[in-house]
Amino acid sequence: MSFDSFSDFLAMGGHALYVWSCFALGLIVLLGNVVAPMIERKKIIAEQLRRIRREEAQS
Amino acid sequence: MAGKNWMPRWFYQLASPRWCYQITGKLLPGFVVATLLLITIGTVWGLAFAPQDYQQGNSFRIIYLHVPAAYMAQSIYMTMALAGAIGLIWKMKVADMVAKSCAPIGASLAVLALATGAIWGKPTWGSYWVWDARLTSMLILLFLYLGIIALNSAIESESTAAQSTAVLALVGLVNIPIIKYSVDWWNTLHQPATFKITERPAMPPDMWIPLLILVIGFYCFFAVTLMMRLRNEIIRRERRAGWVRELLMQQRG
Amino acid sequence: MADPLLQVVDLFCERDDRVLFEHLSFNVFPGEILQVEGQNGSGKTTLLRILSGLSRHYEGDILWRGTSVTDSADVFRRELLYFGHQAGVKAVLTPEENLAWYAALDSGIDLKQIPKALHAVGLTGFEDVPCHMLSAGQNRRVSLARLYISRAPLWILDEPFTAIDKKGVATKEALLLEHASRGGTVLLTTHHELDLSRHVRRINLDELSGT
Amino acid sequence: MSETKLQPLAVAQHETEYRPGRIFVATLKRELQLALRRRSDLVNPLIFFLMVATLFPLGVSPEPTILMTLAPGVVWVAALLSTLLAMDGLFRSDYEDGSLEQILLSPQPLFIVVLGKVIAHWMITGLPLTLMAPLIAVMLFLPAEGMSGLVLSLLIGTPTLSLVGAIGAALTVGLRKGGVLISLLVLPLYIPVLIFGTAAVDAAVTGLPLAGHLALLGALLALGVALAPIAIAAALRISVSG
Repeated sequence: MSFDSFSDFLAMGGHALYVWSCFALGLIVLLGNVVAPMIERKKIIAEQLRRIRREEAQS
Repeated sequence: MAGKNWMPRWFYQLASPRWCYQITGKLLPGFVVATLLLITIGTVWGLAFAPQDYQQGNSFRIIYLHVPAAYMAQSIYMTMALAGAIGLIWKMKVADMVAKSCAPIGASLAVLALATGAIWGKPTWGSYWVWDARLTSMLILLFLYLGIIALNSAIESESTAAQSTAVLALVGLVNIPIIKYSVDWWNTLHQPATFKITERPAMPPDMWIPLLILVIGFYCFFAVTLMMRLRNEIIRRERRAGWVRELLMQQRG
Repeated sequence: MADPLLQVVDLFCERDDRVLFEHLSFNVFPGEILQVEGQNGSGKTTLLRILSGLSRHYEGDILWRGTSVTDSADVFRRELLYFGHQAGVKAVLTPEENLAWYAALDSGIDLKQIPKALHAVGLTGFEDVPCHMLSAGQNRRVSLARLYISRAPLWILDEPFTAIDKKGVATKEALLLEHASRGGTVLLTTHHELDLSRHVRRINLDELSGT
Repeated sequence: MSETKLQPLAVAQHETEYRPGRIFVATLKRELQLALRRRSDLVNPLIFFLMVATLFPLGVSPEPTILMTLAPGVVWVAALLSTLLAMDGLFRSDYEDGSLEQILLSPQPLFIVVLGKVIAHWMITGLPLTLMAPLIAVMLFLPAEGMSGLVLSLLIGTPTLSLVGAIGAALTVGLRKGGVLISLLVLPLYIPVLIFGTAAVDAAVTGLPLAGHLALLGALLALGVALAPIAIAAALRISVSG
């Protein structure tokens, strides 16, 4: 452990703003890349089910 | 038709969207676990246990995000161009889908690399943006990604869009080393002795091991999100196939 | 019977989620005139574009003199004349210059035949008038003049008689017959009632389209 | 109408008489002929070039010392944008009137025709821009020593711009809103030429040897001539197929 205490760790030697904003941003980008395809998947499945229902109604 | 037989069998299996969908479904959980483990370990190690840099202090810890993101942005471009080339040469639908799925992931990581680089620049150089060679190259890489995404969305026919973007990606691939070289050269010409944030001589193992873990973690992460996007793409394009219909009916319950 | 010039095997094409045709197979022999029929949107133009090699959105095989057209594209292109929706006539060039450019693209064309061809389509006296000063029908005829100078065996003609008057159509029909009698082949679509119906074989795409 | 006799069909020749030189010259001739009859297409990029260069003194400062340092970059950026402006029409008019289909279906090697078109395009945009550049350089107070570097770098650099731009034009030829898209695709690829080009001018101004920079531009051009026509030809076939 290169920090003496937890508050030291949060302070990042005065660079807290930079370090933590970067990692927050990183988390957002990574999560976004996982959540976006999940939402997309729901949307595609709903779309295709609607199409199948439409085709069934027609025939 | 000539020259087809020397490719291994899995290469042709990959060409089957159905096989691809099934195999990615099996691989996905493993990669999710690996990604979570590697990224958590790497981040905790890098943030809390790696020694601080004698010049930059703790702001140096941004390296653990910046370098993997920048590295991935480049590798994803290679992956995309390679998949595009395979799609062009062997007319493989799955390769087209991989190439299409790569672009948004790569672009988002390029943005991350640029943003972290800019934030890192503030404590290091005193300003958010410096025309540093690496950052400039990354910005141009982002432009290439944006061009590819724009072209892909402008063309209506899916197969034409895939082929056109593959050609563009390959042209970009040839250009990337030239751009990189020219930007480096331009940089030394105009700013002879700038301090390069990520270039340092011997890093102690305590510093570079977490970095290595994170780079591998990011690779796994790329695999996870690529597979998720690829599976979506397969469902959308193969919507008329019988097996997709069955799959959809199962979803309906 | 002679070997077929063009063989189409199990052709499949879909567009915008709609199957235009599937399991489409036919042979074309030397001396045949084949008319592709179908309603608007049935894929007539698409089929001709696929056969000419312009569009590659299809599955199945197309063979020219027994070899796949994708493998022997060079040979195939040398023996093909394609006439599309757009006339392919440059508005700022004169009819003569336009045809000279075709002659450059197709080395089988004899430059000396150009004045004769322009005469045959009734453009004598317009040789050096820029094409944008000509009427739509005349522009069309500049492009049709290619039929008189071409020595390619396979003609693929997409609506060749649009904007052509009745008398013009009759002479063009005679031309198609002459081409067939010298051993050539014509694939065409047209809205015109052809007088040469006795000589024409028909393919109807409406019967082939999927559900 | 008189009876005309058709000539006999061409026999399928398997030994082909490849005369790439002939089709190249024919393409060049046709393109130049077309350009000369549409004078506005010839002049517009030049006017644009002049206008963009005029914006800088107005937008930055008319101070000679400031303009002097900006001059190489401004002339190069303006030249780059002007070639881009003319790029969109390179294949579009052929696409719209159907000539492009005929070119694709001809037995002639497509990359030769494409190369001819691009070189003709350079002769009617890049070359006049290069010749006009000294005028703009004078207006921007570029020192006289820099002139040789400017003209030579533009002379070697602008063909590369035409070659790379043509790839973008070929990819977007079937699209209605191709004009904006083409700049998005092509501008990032122009960066190396811009860097080496302006560096050559800077070197000439400070009296450093030019040969190295020009050699780099020449290397880019060689690479472009070798690879770009193949990419353009592939892109055209894909675009027309769609």
